[in-house]
Amino acid sequence: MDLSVNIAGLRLKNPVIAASGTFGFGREYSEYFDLNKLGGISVKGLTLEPRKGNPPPRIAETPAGILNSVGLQNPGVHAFIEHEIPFIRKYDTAIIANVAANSVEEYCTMVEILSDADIDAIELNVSCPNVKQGCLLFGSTAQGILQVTSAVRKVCKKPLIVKLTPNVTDITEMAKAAEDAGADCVSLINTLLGMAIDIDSKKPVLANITGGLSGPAVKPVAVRMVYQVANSVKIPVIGMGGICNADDAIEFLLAGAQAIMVGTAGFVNPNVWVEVKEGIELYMENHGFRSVQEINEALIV
Amino acid sequence: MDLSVNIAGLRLKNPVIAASGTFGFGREYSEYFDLNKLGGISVKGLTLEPRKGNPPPRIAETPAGILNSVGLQNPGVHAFIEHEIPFIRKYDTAIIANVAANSVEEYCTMVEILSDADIDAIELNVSCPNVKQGCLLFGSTAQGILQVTSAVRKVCKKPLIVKLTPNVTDITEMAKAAEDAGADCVSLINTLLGMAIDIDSKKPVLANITGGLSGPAVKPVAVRMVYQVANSVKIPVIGMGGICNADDAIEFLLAGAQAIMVGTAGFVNPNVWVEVKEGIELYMENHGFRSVQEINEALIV
Amino acid sequence: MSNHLKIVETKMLAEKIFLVRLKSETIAKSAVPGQFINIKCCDGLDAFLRRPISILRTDPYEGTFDFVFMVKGKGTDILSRLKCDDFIDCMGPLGKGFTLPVKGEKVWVVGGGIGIFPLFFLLERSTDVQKTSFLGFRAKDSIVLQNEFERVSDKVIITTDDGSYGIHGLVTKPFLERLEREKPDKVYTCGPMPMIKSIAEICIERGIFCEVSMEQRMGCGIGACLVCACKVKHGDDFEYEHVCKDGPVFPAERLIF
Amino acid sequence: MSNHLKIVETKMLAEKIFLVRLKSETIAKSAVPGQFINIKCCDGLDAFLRRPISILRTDPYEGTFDFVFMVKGKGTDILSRLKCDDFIDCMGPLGKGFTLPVKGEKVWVVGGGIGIFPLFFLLERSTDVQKTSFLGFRAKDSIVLQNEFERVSDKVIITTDDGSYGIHGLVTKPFLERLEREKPDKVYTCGPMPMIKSIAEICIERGIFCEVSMEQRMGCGIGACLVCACKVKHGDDFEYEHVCKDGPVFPAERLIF
Ligand SMILES: Cc1cc2nc3c(=O)[nH]c(=O)nc-3n(C[C@H](O)[C@H](O)[C@H](O)COP(=O)(O)OP(=O)(O)OC[C@H]3O[C@@H](n4cnc5c(N)ncnc54)[C@H](O)[C@@H]3O)c2cc1C
Ligand SMILES: Cc1cc2nc3c(=O)[nH]c(=O)nc-3n(C[C@H](O)[C@H](O)[C@H](O)COP(=O)(O)OP(=O)(O)OC[C@H]3O[C@@H](n4cnc5c(N)ncnc54)[C@H](O)[C@@H]3O)c2cc1C
Ligand SMILES: Cc1cc2nc3c(=O)[nH]c(=O)nc-3n(C[C@H](O)[C@H](O)[C@H](O)COP(=O)(O)O)c2cc1C
Ligand SMILES: Cc1cc2nc3c(=O)[nH]c(=O)nc-3n(C[C@H](O)[C@H](O)[C@H](O)COP(=O)(O)O)c2cc1C
Ligand code: FES
Ligand code: FES
Repeated sequence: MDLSVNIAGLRLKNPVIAASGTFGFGREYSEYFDLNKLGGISVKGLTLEPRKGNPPPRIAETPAGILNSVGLQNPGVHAFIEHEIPFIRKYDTAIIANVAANSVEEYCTMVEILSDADIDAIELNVSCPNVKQGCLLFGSTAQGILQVTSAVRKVCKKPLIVKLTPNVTDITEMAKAAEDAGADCVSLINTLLGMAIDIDSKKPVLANITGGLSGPAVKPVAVRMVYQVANSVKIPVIGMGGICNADDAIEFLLAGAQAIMVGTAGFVNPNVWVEVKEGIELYMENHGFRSVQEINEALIV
Repeated sequence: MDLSVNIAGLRLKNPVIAASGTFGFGREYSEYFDLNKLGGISVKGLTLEPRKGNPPPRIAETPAGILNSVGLQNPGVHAFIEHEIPFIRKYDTAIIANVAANSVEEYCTMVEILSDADIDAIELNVSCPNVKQGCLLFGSTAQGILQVTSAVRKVCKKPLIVKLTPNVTDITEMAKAAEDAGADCVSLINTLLGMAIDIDSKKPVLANITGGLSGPAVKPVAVRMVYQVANSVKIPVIGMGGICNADDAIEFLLAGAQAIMVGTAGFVNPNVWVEVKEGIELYMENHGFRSVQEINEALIV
Repeated sequence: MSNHLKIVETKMLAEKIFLVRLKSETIAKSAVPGQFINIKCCDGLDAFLRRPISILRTDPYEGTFDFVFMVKGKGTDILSRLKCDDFIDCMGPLGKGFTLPVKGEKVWVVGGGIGIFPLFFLLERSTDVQKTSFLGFRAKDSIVLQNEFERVSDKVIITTDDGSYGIHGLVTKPFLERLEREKPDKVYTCGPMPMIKSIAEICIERGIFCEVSMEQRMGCGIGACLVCACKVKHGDDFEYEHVCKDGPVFPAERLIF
Repeated sequence: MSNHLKIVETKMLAEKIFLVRLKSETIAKSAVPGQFINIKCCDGLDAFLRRPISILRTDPYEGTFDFVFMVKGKGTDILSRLKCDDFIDCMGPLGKGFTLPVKGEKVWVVGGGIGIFPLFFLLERSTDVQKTSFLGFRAKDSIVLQNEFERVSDKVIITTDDGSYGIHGLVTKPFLERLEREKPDKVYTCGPMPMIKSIAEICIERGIFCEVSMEQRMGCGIGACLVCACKVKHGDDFEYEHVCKDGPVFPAERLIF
């Protein structure tokens, strides 16, 4: 039985990756479990310059989910390279740099810088719903994705993942645009735009008014989008959205995702990544799957 | 304290409406509570000819929600007029005819027929995710909504509500298109397209593969969309999506919805519509609101 | 109606199979064999929808009724942890029951797994008839209510998939064998799809009255949401009726499997 | 670490206010005043995120620790139904605690509502210092732990919003009055935003050492998700630090309210 997956040049020892923005740069969770057990870590979304992020409250609990509006607080790409890569590199796990920017030029500058850094792949975040300009704008149209991805492709020396937003009419168009522009892989879904109101104070719970929905609530939407995308592009798909246990992860693998990311569930269960990995192993054993790819091909429709 | 609302010519004694497709034609729930307590009933989606609907299973449970793929099973508009209207009319509650069709002509034909029937408003369903053609196609683009709504407007003699799908990049564009085309009101959200997979049988749970997500899980997305739409059109908004109790309903009223619909929650609690109505009353009392409109204006952002 | 009913007894009958007795004058008095209740297994979101479960028997004098369930997923797992004096939120009795046999008839019931429970209620309510039960189980340790079925039947024939008890194989086997020798007036069946399908087909072929209790995933449980579709004949065509309201019991000859 | 800890005692202290004692050698030994635990109030989805609650005191000999909480919403409501011998899934101890006072110092703590609990732990661990507690409550019937505070303080001054006990009005009033007469070495505060803000401002103005324990909605509770932002000074600019990891205790002069 082989848990490893090969995603367009990126070899992961297993298909379980920590989702961007939920795992910092790995330091905190390294006190809870052995990061060597992870297929990879998609680090907190990086920008060229350090970013302060949005005012609090930045989180609201909703039925079976959460809204967040962190707004890409991060120390900037240079501090990441200097201070964070060396820490993560101590572990045998893939480093995926999640990149957000306001313009095509900025995306390219960042990808150029990161192409020379000691990382394993780049995840273009064209789908953050919590910053005022850029980012999500690119991700909301096929044209925008094509534009950013094509430009970045030219300067990118690492496997290039494009992370898609679910807040679109047709996710397959977005995936195809990424593929056409030369992406090696697409990852999805980022958060669904949502809002919660405190009826006592009569104010939105989030200072930013709206935020991104994640957690179990979004799983059916995510599984559907992964299924649609896996059936419309040839490049590999990384699936995520609401995975809380191995059963959830296997739904995504059956839907066609070659690897999966887990985020929000870790807030509740810091051991979730390990449990998902071990649960996938057990499922493969029980169902006679020898590779993750065999699961990808097993859906009966 | 006045619970009544006036939505573009449609007067509701209170803002609580049963959502289309979850309440049949009222007969079943009439054995559970007094339908006179409802502001209105949006009946099961009607088509010109009777429709069989999709094969079962048509429902899947997901975290804090359900997927359905009924596929507009209904007896057709004529049977509705003949057999169902007389039953509902025995109650003092507004009858909203929910209309789905495959072509602009068919929408118009149906609306013409219904304009002469004893109903109070027409809700154009341009957003059903569970039928292969038509319907959702119209609702997914501003152009489609404009086209159907303009045509229907010409023949419609009742207050005209356009029901919007959340499966779009920008819901405000859709609402504006409906407004521009002469809709009296928009209602939202219909279901989010989703999918669930049974990992033991390795098959989609729904025979139709995908289905529409409703229930508490979708509430944050629905509240956000209602908020956005209420801030971008002048016509009134009917809000729905995941309402399970009065607190949920009040979130929608604060977000700007003049009335609300409740669907899925009724499967679990057949008394939910009455509880929501009574809870809104209590909230108004406690917070000194004299009308629903005052709640609509109370959000502090 | 939806009501919070008090548990007056719970009992584990086999691994993962539990009997629950609830207090309810109304259901005890009004329920008929084949009907079901729709249960909210917990407050809150963990098992969001209600779960349909057949009524096993009623005790109109005590004002109680029983149901038996197998732990399958989240909802039934939560149910299995409830104890005496806890309350369960139930809607019911729901659905259309079996056509009861008339005096002197020869009645056969054919049940598999959790499908045997509504049949028990039918047998208990069928008096002055000759009753044979064909019951299929996975294995010896999953056999439940054998004594009870023996009490309400003239003969009970048990099969197990693995041969660990009774006849080895599917319940259709002894059913067919016996059909060679005698012909029942009414056959009632409930259980796994392949089983009910072949029983129904056999009966239709031989012109034997047969009613089938169907299962389908449900939403409202009362006929309003139309999700629990069941394909039935409609002239030369078909249509979808609904298990919760038009069923769960359907005449075999109406069903399209 | 995340652990399922056994409840060894629960007690209702006032309406909607409960004390829980949990068994945990690790937390009992390692926790310092100002730290908190992050609690999963139930399995499943009903209160999805963990809830942060301050540690009230530890008993290293018994290997137990206490927390007190007020029922506010879903999560704390579920917590309030738990009983002795039930288990609670806790992460902790988390966060940075207070700077303990040194021998001979004059210590004032100013707490409001649920903000008094971490201050109790601080007082209990502060020995050989002179301690005054200013505690603000809503009304007489919401006063909790008065005896305990009296035991660990030299003086306890209580205010109630409605005047039903102690001094009528906000806790800042007696605090200010006493400041006219004497100057503490260290002030610690926790409670509603307007209260901690004015205490912090008063202390900064007069150059008094002051630490504030902050509240913010949390996700991970350990510094990974960055949601629990707290605005602090950063040269001429500001930045967002994080209550769960950089706090919950912050020096008053760093905070931007
Ligand atoms: C009319 C009727 C009578 C029934 N009587 C009994 C009975 O007496 N004893 C018994 O043990 N079981 C009975 N069942 C089956 C029982 O409803 C399911 O086993 C149960 O709903 C599973 O719930 P869960 O939470 O354990 O499983 P999950 O898999 O967590 O359930 C998820 C969803 O699927 C639905 N579902 C799953 N399996 C079934 C099924 N086989 N039929 C219908 N819905 C399903 C659930 O209701 C729920 O909505 C009956 C079903 C029907 C339709
Ligand atoms: C460091 C810290 C220490 C705390 N110590 C205590 C204590 O000792 N005793 C006590 O009674 N309370 C304490 N609180 C507040 C406590 O966390 C909230 O009252 C509790 O989370 C409310 O949960 P709920 O499910 O009852 O309310 P809900 O309103 O249902 O909670 C919904 C969401 O909002 C969050 N939330 C709501 N109110 C607060 C709040 N005031 N602060 C942070 N998050 C909130 C919840 O954690 C949850 O994620 C502390 C908070 C923090 C940050
Ligand atoms: C607090 C928080 C912060 C996030 N920050 C980022 C980010 O910086 N970049 C990004 O691409 N996605 C970000 N996401 C989205 C997640 O990576 C993931 O796409 C989403 O949460 C769905 O997965 P989940 O349900 O497992 O969390 C963030 C999510 C959360 C909850
Ligand atoms: C079983 C089912 C059937 C539905 N059928 C229709 C329909 O025929 N027409 C329509 O406009 N909406 C239909 N809907 C959507 C609901 O009216 C509503 O928009 C959606 O369920 C969100 O509200 P809720 O979360 O309160 O159920 C259906 C929903 C469900 C669950
Ligand atoms: S479950 Fe709603 S119609 Fe049967
Ligand atoms: S709660 Fe995640 S960083 Fe503080």
